[in-house]
Amino acid sequence: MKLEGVDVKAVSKTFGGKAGAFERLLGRTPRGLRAVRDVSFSISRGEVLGLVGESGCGKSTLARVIGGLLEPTGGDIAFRGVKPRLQMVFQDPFSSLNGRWRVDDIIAEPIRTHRLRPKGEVAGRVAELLEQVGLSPADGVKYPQAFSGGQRQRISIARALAGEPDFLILDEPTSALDVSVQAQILNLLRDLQSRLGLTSLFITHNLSVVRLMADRVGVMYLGELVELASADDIFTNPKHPYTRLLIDAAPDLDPIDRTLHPIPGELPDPSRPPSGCSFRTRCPYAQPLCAETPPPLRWEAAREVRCHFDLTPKSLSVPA
Amino acid sequence: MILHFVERVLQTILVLLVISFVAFMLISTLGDPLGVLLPPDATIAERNALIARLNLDQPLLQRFWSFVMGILQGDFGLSYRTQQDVGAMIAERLPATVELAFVSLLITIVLAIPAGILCGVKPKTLVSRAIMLVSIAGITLPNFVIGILLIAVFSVHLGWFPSFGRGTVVELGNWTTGLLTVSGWQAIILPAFTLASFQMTFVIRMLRTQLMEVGHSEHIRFARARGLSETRVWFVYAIRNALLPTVTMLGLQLGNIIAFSVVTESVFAWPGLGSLFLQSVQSADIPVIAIYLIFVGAVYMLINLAVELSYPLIDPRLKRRSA
Amino acid sequence: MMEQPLLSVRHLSIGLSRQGTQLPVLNDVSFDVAPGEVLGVVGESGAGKSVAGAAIIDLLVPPLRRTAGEIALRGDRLDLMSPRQMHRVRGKRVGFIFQDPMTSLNPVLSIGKQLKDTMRTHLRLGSSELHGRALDWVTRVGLPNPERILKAAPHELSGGQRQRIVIALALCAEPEIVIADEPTTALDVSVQAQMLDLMRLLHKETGTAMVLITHDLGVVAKMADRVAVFYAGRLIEIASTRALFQSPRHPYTAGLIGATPAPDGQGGMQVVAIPGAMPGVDALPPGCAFHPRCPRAQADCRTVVPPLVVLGTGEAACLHPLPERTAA
Amino acid sequence: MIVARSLFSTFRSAPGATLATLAIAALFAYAFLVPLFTADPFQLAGMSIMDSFTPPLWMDGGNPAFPLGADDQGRNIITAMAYGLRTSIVVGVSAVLIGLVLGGALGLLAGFVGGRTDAVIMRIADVQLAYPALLLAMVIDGIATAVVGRERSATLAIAIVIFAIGIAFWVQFARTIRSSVLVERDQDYVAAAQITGRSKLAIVMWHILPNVMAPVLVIATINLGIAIITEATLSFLGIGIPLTHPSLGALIRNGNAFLQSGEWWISAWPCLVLVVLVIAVNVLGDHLRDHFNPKLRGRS
Repeated sequence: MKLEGVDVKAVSKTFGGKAGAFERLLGRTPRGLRAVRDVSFSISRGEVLGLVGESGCGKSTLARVIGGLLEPTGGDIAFRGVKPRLQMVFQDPFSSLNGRWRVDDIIAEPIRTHRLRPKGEVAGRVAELLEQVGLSPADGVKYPQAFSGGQRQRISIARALAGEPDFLILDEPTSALDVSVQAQILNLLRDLQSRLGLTSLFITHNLSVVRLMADRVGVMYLGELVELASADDIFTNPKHPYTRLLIDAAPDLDPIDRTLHPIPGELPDPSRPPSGCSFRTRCPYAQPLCAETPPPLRWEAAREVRCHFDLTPKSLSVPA
Repeated sequence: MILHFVERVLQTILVLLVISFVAFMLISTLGDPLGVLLPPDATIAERNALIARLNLDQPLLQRFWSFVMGILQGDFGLSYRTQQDVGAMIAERLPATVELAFVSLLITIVLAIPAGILCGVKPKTLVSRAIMLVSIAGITLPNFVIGILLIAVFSVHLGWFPSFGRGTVVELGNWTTGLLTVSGWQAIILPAFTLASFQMTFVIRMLRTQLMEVGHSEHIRFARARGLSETRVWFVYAIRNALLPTVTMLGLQLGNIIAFSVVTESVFAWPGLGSLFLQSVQSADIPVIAIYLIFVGAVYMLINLAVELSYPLIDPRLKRRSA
Repeated sequence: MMEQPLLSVRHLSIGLSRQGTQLPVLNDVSFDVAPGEVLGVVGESGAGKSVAGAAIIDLLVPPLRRTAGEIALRGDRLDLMSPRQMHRVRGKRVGFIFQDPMTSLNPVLSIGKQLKDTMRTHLRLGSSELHGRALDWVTRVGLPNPERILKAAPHELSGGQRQRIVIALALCAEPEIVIADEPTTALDVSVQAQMLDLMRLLHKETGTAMVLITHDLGVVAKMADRVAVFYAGRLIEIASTRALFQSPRHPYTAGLIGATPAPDGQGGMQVVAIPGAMPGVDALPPGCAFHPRCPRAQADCRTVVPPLVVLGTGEAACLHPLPERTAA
Repeated sequence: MIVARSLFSTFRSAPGATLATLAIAALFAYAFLVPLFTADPFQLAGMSIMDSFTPPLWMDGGNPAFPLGADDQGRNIITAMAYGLRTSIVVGVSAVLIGLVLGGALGLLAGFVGGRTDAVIMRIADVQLAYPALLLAMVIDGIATAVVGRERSATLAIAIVIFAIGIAFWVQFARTIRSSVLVERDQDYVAAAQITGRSKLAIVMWHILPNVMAPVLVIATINLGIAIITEATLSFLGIGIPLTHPSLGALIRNGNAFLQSGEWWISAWPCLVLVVLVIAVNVLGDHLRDHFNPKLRGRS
């Protein structure tokens, strides 16, 4: 049996919000921080789903909920087919490897835990994995401290592959790296993806990276999924104002057209989101309706948008 | 803010009640007060009077209640050793200890704060290195060894200061002070220095570490990059950030300081609370030990509460913690 | 070609003393900044771009130390100045914008105090004038309700608001040049664009020259007039922004541009990785520091350190530079 | 283990720490080897009143049999100090072990269980800080006297002192272990092990504990110094360990009586040994702390 897909169903995650003894006495409840609010999507077998958003949008929290590291406060995660083996690659190349373990033991841990290979073959498998991620089998006897950030991410990837995962979560795997090293890791991941056909969730704040890596892309804002569509659709024909503005806000490498497209305002306090649509405080197209009613998630042709209105190229140029 | 204040005060009261209960249990389970306090030929009436005085005829919780109420009204019970009122014994000893603590704090503020700032601002100078070297002694030498050394040098060898007692004291109502006579000041110098040695070392090292850390912080680099003078950078921009943790940590060391006052008072035969406590320990005078426990706990809790509640005045970050 | 430069850096070298040896963090770097110009300085972490900026106003933190070089601001030699003279240059003639708005403001002092202290140090102003200017600056950096902001402590402001204050602090004494060290790196994309917009606006208003240090090629593409590229402690290419992006001459510059994910023109995305990693200062290879990663490397690259030479409109330090690509 | 190996290599660049380690080793050897070859000077056989107050060898009236002199009972100071040092070390090490076991258990509990358990344990720790080892040991001694009387066997007396000092140490161990558990627990390598499907127990044993050991070692070393000082202070104050099994503190107290009359050597030598031991332990502790401090070591 193989993993057929992953269904994220109405997942919410709130931090805090429990009253202490003294507060209970006074009948007060502190506001919780609603990091993830009612997010649903599915990932089918062999697909890479990208999640993109700025810091504080809840994407990493969601990754940890899906990975089972955090309990959701609402909703659930269903894996179709089998109970899958999960693996995860993290952002910080330093804290993600135990500095007291040798590299070969780090990579062998998932193999040993799941008894994926007979004892005698573990060393050979580790050497194979090291080569697969572009390191030398001789590196196995070293400790993580001996490696640079990029090499450490390669070790993390080798560890993840060692677990022969049905589902791989990549949480900002290149955000801590320099551009030239980031490119190496992205190419390595793309190569592994096409060879192994992994089902994976790729989380990043970098739109270009997600466009490079993902088949479909979800855009998150203030804990909510505001748009979900194929990577091409998201970038060539965004339907949610935030998606549109976010794509334009990142400066490209064109030195001739030097226009900057900042998104006005700042992220609201996630513990007190605005009424109605959470993006309305920064949205150039906001209408009175947006403050009154939270927009429902609308489906249209393999795309989901959380907006009251249709964003057309026309409405872009002439804000209502 | 006010909610936070009330919560912390209530917490402190609760903790002090728990400490009092432990102390009360010590008194009520250890020793035989009637056997100790009554003369062998006591009459039944005397015996009953004492039982009533000590509330021995009441249930446990009620006795605890009377115990707490008694403390709040200044009735601390009777000492097994001297059969005196513990409150009176403490009142007699309190001035000596308070003055010792006051002078040693004065020494710490006058000497250790400038020294700590110097060591933090200019850590590489000869003076700073010398101060740090001497301060190792303050950490590693036991308090009583420092006392013995000071006595050996300044009273046995040089004969400048007496090695024991408070000198001539003056009565001011219920308070006796040695700070109004020359011999009183002579007598307090050595013990105050002995007691201060720990705090001074602590303050110097903490201030130095904190200042060096703050000195490397981005906001201090930024202040320099804006051309602010070194004086302003250190004394306006750095020192507030460094003092707060120093004072906090010193507050948490209060227990140690009190413990060292017992040692110091013993070495210099200083007639304060510490030596009273030591005598009580040696003669297993449980009521005095118990009251001293409560006293130490109360002083520790209240001073640390005061330090904590005054944070927002120094550091605006903490103003809205509770909001 | 250029009138009298505002800032002139010549043969600047910076060493890191470690266990008695000097490691070259920056090696023989020279560049000029013209009045009103924005010079972008790019490179990966450890390339030496930030220490070069700090060295200009003597802000290096030991064990880093300037080992050689001349720095002149309108002909005044900053490298020869006493600490006292330097204090009158910092803030007043050279402003500095720090990277992380969360750590670069003093947490226990109000915004107003920090702003007024800085102006009082450099400008002769009465206290009401000082207050007026402080309000003015808060408004100029785009913050609403300036009276309230002046009274606020840094923690009461958001990251973006704090970075605006950092910019105000750097500019409030009206310096001739501003050094901005990764001013947008700690910010989110949406706020980053706001900050760049603000810096561009203030640059237009004041005419202040700027050295913009960043690892983000997109930021220099939008902001800089000219770009200097650093690699392993050396300046390896400097050219006008347009020339640099359209026709990079040094293979590393070309590699850096190729490694940045960007649309490939056919609706797809691609990145071309540079193999290997930048060597640390303790393991510099002989010859050109880039040769182990360079697709164009030849035998002489392993032995000869290439000097910076004029190539077309710019300069590059490469023995076998890429041919000039004519603009489309 | 990697800790031991890299630690050893740093000694070369830290002569102070090397010297301190050598001093500690020498003092331990002295304390445990000398008693194997000498009669107990605190039994009648070990004293000789005839030789009382013999000054050190190089002074007038010195005697080669007593290189550092003899005390008021004619005990050889070299031998007496070895016995005293042995008691001090035994008390110090045992007290630290008690603190470590108690504090370790409570710290792990607080760190892993969290919630109300954590709040209660840490609240008690806060209060306990008001009563440091010295004060608590004095109180416990007073209570012990009230329960079993001032006359008690030497073994019981030593046990009480060890317990009294050790019980005060749990706070620092518990706080250190709790905070490092909280730090390590949130590291991504733990998340990676969790997602791989390792059991909670395995993660604690193989991932977290090895990373928590470093700060614990530092605290243990620093507390050993505090324990030895505390015991010496107690003995100096005349509470705790009886003179039949003297520690360094008791020897100093004994000699202190003769300081004014000029027989300085009776208290000075044990003072010196105590100070050297405590300084050596502290220097070693400082070195360990610097070595393990991630801020100072950097990541590269």
